[in-house]
Amino acid sequence: MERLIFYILALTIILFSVMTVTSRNILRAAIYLLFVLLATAGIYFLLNYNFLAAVQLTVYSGGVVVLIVFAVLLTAKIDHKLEPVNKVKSALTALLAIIGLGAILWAVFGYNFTGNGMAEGAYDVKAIGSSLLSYGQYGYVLPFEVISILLLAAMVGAIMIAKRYKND
Amino acid sequence: MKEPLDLTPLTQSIHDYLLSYLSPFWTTTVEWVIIGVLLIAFVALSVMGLVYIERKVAAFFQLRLGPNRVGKWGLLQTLADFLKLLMKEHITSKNADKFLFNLAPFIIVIASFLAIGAIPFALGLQAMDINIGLFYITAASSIGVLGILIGGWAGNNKYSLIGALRSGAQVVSYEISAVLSLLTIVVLSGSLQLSTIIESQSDGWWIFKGHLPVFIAFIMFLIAGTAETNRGPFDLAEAESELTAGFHTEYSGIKFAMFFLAEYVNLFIIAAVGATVFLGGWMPFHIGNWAAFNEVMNYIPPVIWFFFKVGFVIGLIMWFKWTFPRLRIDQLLVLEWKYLLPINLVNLIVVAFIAMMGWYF
Amino acid sequence: MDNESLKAKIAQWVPDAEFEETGTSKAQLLNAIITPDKLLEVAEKLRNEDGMKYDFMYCLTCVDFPEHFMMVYHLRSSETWNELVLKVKIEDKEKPEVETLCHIWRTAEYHEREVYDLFGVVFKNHPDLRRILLDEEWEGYPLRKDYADPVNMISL
Amino acid sequence: MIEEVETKDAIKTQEYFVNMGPQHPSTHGVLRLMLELDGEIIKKVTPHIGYIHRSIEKMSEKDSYRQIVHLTDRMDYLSNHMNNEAVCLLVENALEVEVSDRVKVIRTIMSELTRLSSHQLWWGVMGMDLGALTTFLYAFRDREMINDIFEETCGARLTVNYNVPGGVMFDIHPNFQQRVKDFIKSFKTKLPEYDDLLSNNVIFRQRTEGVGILSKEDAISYGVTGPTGRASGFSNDTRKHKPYSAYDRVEFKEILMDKGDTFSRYKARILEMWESVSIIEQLIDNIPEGDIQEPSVKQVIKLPKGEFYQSVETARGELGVYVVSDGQKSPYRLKFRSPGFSNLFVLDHMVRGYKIADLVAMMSTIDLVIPDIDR
Repeated sequence: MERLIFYILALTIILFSVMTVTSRNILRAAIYLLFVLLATAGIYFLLNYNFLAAVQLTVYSGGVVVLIVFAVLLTAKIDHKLEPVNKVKSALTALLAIIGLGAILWAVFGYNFTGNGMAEGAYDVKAIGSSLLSYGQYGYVLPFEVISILLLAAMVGAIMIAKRYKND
Repeated sequence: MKEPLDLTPLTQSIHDYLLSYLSPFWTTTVEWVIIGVLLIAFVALSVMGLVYIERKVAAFFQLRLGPNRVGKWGLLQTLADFLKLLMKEHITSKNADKFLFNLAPFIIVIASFLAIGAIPFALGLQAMDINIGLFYITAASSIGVLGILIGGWAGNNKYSLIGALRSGAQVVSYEISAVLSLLTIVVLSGSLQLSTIIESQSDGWWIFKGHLPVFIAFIMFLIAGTAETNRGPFDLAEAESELTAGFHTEYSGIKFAMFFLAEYVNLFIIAAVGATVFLGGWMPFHIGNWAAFNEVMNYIPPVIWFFFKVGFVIGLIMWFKWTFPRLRIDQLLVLEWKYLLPINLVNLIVVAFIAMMGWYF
Repeated sequence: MDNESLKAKIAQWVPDAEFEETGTSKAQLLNAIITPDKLLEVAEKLRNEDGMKYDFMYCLTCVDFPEHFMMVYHLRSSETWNELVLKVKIEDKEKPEVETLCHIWRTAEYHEREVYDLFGVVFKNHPDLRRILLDEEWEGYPLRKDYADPVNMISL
Repeated sequence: MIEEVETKDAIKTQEYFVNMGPQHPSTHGVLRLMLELDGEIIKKVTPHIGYIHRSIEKMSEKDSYRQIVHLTDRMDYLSNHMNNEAVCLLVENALEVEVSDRVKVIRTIMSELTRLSSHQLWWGVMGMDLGALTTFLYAFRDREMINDIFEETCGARLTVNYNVPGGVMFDIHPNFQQRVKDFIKSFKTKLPEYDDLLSNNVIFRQRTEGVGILSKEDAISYGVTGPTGRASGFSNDTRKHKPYSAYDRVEFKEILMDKGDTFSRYKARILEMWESVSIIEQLIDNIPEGDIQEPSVKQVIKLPKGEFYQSVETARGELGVYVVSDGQKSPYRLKFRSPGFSNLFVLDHMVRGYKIADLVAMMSTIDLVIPDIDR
């Protein structure tokens, strides 16, 4: 059963990934990307990583894709099509992608994965929360804070850029 | 003391019965089909009921009678309307992006169906009780806005586009407030699992136990929830006096009905989450140590309690819609970013402090 | 300002102006008839001169007489509620032309468009002289007395 | 359709056009507004009218004066009675006929009832335009009573045709006084309800206060009359300045506001309803006896040679009738100076820089009736 669902999800991801990069309509590409992200969330659910799956849904599907779509709505017209990529370029890109895929597969199959002894099953949100904010060993408080400041800086920067153009 | 009616044995027995005849693979499949059919039937029925109630409520506010011709007291009016919508022509305008135009209603409906799966209707009557239930519901319903966005864009109509942009700005902003107000209860009950949150209210609902901050959070949740479902006074995405019908101007027939369906499902979800988190879900109403009174309350089945509370919240939201004028888009965003969000953040800190000190009942 | 002194004042600006009184015996309106070339000058003075301040143009229309077009401007002072009818006689029936007054009274812009639409009077320097009620493709000017529409008109 | 405008900071923004109407819920008829938008902000509004133009002025050149009265009902159908009155007053003045006091008082009461019913409809629609759907039915509840009174006395509810040159068509129905008094009594309790539901609502105040300001100078220059102009402080009430019918014998205030924003225009109409109620109250108990039609007015009316102008105050502003007569049974030229026509074109001036939602609010406070504009 789980195997079947995995294959369905995997196939969806592969199919829509290809469609995302080949579609000439930018909003459709964004929607294909949404399907890829949704299927990824499905795989997380399958692995019982519920928290990660919900984060995937909120941040990527509900956040990033919405922002992309929003930006497209503000800028693109409905009959707007992206220029087709010339053949040499697409062949080169395909070649690079295949090399990359080969490298990843080689690395994955070449590494001998061993279980880390942690229990299978749902992870407690509490544990995630406390390790995110703990400053002991394996605590993530420093990266957490650094990323917060980075995001804040990005936000302030965005506001400043928007403001300056408005005042001119 | 009488225990609340537990439906777990019922579902367990169905599971055991199926397992005795079928392999585990097919058992799971059959159970999925059963749950899917039940949910769809429930949603279809409850939406029809909600539309009928909405019409009657509107009629009550507007000194009218409301539907009263089709069926007894007009009960079949919504069914008749649904059949009418079902048989209408599908019109897709020539310059529309047909794929996305047809996809949009499905996205919005699927998003709301995903969310309804985690709603606890009664003790043991819940399609999935995952450990991050509340987070999951907000995550699933956050996809719905995409349906509005691409639906408004793909119709190639300027009213739709304006409506979609308004809706996008609105839903994305108000989601923050909705989640923050729910977080107050997560802090108090210490869990995201809906069954645990309900369990934590067995000695009193959070709205009574949590003092003023939780009450404020409840009000915030109602405002943000109304805004998230695009209902009046926050119905800027539709705004029929400005944008004719906003993002679904170009839709007709069953595709329009799906937007309609999703609106009411979302309304139900918002009300159900509010009832579960703040008003104790299926927990009966108890008063301190009035044993006899509490005993009587226990005799009312949990399902009834749940729907009673959901109905209460829905009634409040309908009351807003039929009395208030609509806000303007800049006022809407100012309300969220300058008022609701700061109040919510401060409120969350206050609640966290209360939870730390254990100052709740 | 009573009608006599008003008449004297206008006669001072435009010596060849004609005057008549219209209306009923109870409500007399002074009419001042001038030629198109004097219109702008008189209108500006009527609008701005102290003691007159005809700042409210409450009606603007045209009448198609057999020999000429008559532009009729009803003016009123919003303070004293004095009224005056300013008329412009357009002798040229083939190519009626008159200066626009829309920068003096803003409301004139649309009333002039209506007159252009229905009478074919061209207003010089008008910012946006288009038909207002009828189609852009409409032929003829319906409120002229010689207008005939054999298809749609029911003559009594 | 889409025009690309190069802005100086090299970000390309697109200004785009949206056609609002001729079929649109808030243009209240077949008005077409061409909006030039930058996002939600309105750069320019171009009204296109004429969709319901019925050439009433041309038809009048063929009709007798008694017939013309009936056409005027169809112009501003919400101020039907005042429109009739304008033509009748013009004919009576031109013939130098004095109607009886009874007719004068009846006409005044009917005019004020019409004004009330028009303002009620406006109030309901105003709420609806701002998204408060309930107001519409509240307004219709009260308007129904006025319509019933009209139906009983005039035989029609909307196009009443009650005035004829030289008087009114029938005497008032025996129930008339009682029913009007009943209506006034109930309406005086309903008017504060209007305030509770809409005027004092926070959202409504936010939407209307300080929005769409029209200065007094602009109001005069654009010829904006009626409550719309009076909200800007432009004193233009024909009932006060050139009293006709029985307006010279009643006490009432001319509602003047100084702000000129959307809320002032709203408030001006609400206060005007109170004034109308007071006028009716002063007159309803003492309707003098007298002829309801002046016998000296003949069936076929021929106006003396000359030019005549008569204005009345409709619910929307000053309605003027300008007649050039050559002594025949129909006018040589007849022009209606309709209040809506002048009021509509101030919209572009008011709305620039505001948002679409504000446009809808402003349009409601101008209180447009499209047949009045197109004629």
